Amino acid sequence: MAMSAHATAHTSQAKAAELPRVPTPAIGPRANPYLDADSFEGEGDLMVLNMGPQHPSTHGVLRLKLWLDGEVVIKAVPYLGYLHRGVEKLLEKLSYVQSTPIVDKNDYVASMTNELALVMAFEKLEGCEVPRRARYLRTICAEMQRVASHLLWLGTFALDMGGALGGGTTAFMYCLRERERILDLFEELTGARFHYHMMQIGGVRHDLPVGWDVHMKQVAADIRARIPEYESMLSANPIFRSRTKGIGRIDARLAMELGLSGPNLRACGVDFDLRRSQPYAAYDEIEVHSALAYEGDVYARYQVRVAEMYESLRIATALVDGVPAGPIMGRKPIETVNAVKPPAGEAYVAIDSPRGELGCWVVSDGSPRPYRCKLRPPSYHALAALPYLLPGTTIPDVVVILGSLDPIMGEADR
Amino acid sequence: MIGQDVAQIAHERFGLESGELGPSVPRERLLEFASALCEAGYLYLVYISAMHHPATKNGEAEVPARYTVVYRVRDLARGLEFPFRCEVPLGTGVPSVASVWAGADWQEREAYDLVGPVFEGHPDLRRIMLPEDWEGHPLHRDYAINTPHHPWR
Amino acid sequence: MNVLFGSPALHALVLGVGIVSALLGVTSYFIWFERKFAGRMQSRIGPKHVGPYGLLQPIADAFKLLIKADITPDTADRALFNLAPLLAVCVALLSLAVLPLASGLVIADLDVGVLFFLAAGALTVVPTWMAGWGSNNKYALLGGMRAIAQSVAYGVPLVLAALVPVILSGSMKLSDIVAAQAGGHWFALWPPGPGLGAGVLFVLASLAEGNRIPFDIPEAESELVSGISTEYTGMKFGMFYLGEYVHSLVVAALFVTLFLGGYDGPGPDVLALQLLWFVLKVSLVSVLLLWVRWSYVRLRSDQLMTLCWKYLLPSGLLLVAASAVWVWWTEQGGSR
Amino acid sequence: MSALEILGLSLLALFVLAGALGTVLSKNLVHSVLWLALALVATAGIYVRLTAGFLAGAQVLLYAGGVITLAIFAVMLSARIEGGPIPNESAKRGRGALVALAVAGLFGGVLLQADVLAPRDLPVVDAADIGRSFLGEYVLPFEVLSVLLVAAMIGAIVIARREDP
Repeated sequence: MAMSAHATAHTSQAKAAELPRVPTPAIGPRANPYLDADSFEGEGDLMVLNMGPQHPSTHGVLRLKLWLDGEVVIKAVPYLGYLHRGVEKLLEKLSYVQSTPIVDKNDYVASMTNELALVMAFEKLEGCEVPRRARYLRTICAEMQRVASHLLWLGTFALDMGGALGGGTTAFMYCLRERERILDLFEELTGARFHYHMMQIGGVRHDLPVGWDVHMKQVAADIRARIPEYESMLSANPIFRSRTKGIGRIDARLAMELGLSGPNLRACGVDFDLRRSQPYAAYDEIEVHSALAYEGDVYARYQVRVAEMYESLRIATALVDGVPAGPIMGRKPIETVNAVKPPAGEAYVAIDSPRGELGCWVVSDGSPRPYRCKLRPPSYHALAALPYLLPGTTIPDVVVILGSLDPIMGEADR
Repeated sequence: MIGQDVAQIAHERFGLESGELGPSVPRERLLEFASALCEAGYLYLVYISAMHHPATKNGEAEVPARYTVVYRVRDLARGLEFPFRCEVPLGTGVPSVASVWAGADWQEREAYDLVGPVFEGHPDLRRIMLPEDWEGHPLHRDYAINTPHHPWR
Repeated sequence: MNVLFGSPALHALVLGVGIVSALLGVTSYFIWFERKFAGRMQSRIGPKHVGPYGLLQPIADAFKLLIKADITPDTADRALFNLAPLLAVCVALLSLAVLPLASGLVIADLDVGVLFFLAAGALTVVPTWMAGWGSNNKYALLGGMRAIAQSVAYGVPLVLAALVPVILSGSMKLSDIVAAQAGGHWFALWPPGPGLGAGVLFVLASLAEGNRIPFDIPEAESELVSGISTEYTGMKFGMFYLGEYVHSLVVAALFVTLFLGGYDGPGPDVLALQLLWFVLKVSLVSVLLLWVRWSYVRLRSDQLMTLCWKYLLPSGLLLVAASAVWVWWTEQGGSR
Repeated sequence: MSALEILGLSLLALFVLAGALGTVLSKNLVHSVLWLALALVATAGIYVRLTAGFLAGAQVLLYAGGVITLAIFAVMLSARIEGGPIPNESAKRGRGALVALAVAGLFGGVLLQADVLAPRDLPVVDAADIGRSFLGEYVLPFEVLSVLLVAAMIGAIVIARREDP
């Protein structure tokens, strides 16, 4: 299969030895792009353009305040909060059992991973063991969800490139067609197409239906055969390459300080993958080759995501053949709302969601409700890079750079 | 995995004991401690968050209301993590670490917006999730759920 | 001048009304065809509910546009805002005047037909910019400015590309150009180099001047919301839409006339057959353009300028020189 | 000239006049530019009436397509482009009107002396004739003019180029 040229992989076995030691430059004062954010003393007359919150390419309701010199962005300030629903407050008011459906709606294109991070944090707090079969199912779901999420990203990214009434839509439709088949798979498994409520404390809610594995392998094989087509439509197209290469470059040091994660971080040449460094679910039983690119630009992020789709399909296909027999719940059935009462303490669990490190930090005071529950959304950290990436680019690049970071506002704003 | 090298630094240079939750760094030495972490290779800022503890009575002694600001940093090359925290009474500022990790900027803004601790030396401490004219901090334990607010423009 | 109906004035009037109404009808069904075509390309069906195969969809769309609220923003420059859509359609229709559909079937066979077409093309930017400025919207203004920059830049290679058939045929009259290609000596095929090159250049530059994908940066819906037409609603928006499609059909027709022999084709020189050949060729070119449209993503504005000034302009100059040398050589004794 | 032709010509003249007046009298700079476009295109129409098709085409292509576009660019680059209309305050209207009247008198006098209203057959000048006279009789002025334009272009580039490389 045509794995992208620059994407290389490291195995979990040899990870510590092979990891490149990231140089540590001296710490000094850094020009802060927010200084005096609401005004700008620039040369000449600048046009202030509010891009969003209603705009076709702001991935939901992000508002970017741009100071423009012609079409060149001089300064950019993102404004968030248009989709803030107070999820962290809600989690404090609801019991542990009631929380999983709430976080489903955070990253609404990858619901499985939201639940997984939350549920794993609660399990760690409670000290609950998850049976091996449930861990396998979680891994399969997470990886298929990654493919679905990246497919949606690829389609919308092509739309951002332009051609909502042209080439962009064509790629978008193809990507949605494949994503639809994964949604069908999830529907067969959980009965829902978007907000699955699959994970629960101690295991998973639904066991595999008969014939699901055959169906899934067929879907995986089909998608795997089709991704090269999309590559031939996008990365083989000189217009696409000229609009992505060298645009939105972020260096590894800044990416780390900002907390960029997942594909955004791996596109900067930092080989870090939570699936390998802190194996959770069933990742300790399978080799994960995470894609890596070094340029840190939009094209590198595209390459990493496409390579990740191949890898996720491989992992999911490999795991579905070896799903062990056994129970799917590691504790007695949860019958009341207040059934889960972890002892007082704190836990932080992070997983590698399609967008990066999705973490959950829970504090318990021994009651059936969390004392404090913070979600660490990868999109929020990715958006923090915008003020550094946008100045000096033009309006068309703004849209492309924003799209390449793959933010989901439901998750960033919570 | 908790980074034992930093735990040692914390113990030797700062005299702090770090348990499972990491050391509780006094606010006077927070910036110094953060710089030491960064120099030790912990360049990746995982998150900064905060929680509010209302005043409680512990027997006869009264524990005043306080904020706990929690930090978690990571050394990506070695896969090591290190959490630490800083506890301040209400009304006292926490030094901002935005000069150490660029990402602390938005993290501290979020913590300030939702929970309430004021970060001193932050380049641009504004609300980020809630509208500018919002009153109170929703994740404050004392925040009344029916606090009136202006309609979202 | 070949006159079909009595006096030249009557001829122009009858043909003008006939051709324009025919073209408007064809355009609405061209839009239907494009939607079906794009649907098939994207593994979906396209319009199918209104009438058999969705054939009544254009009529339904026209009604929908007519009954929609017609909003003029308070802060808009009312005169410019309301005049722009009308002018957009008129300017797009202008080029039709010199287009020979078949031998003798032309509204006004001007001596300077090519020049007339180029002049009409240069005018397209005026309504576009009127819309961009008149809307008093930042996105529309940016779109209007982009349109101007694009039009100034791409007018030059367009003139150079159109010059090649003029040099080869020795006339600016479109009917003479078609006559020079009679018998299969189409300029796109013969002479081998300059004709085809100029044809490609012509299509690229016309697409850019008409703001069609992949050069639709004045509209750029993913960046500028909808560019110049951001504030337009109802039929005023529909007129822009119509103007754009008319323009793209006219471009295809002119490409056929200048480079593919126009109505020339095998068979006797009867009106019906010539018309058939012409329509066939135009349809083929249009489908090709649709294919490009539904496969490519958009260029960035500065890349568009680079493409024009650094690549298209020099190659246009080269093609003009090459065709002049060709003509000189054939006149010196080389035979055709 | 038939009555219809006179009517057409007068209509065109009216357009030219309206465009010219609009250009100088409009309070909005952008409107001025567009009135100018109307005047230029209507002038092209008059050329067509005088059977100078090539000139008409060149007029529209260069003036409406090029000059108007550049004028819009100039307006956009020199004025702050956000918000409302760009005011166009004409200064010294009285003196301007005086100059205009003088010019009109001059042209009128010349026209009356030239006896333009006498009926005659207009010579048909096609593009080929123009080309021949450019490259034959008038080749020297034509080439000198092109050298001048190239010099102007180089000069513009030199002026516009930034000091820093």
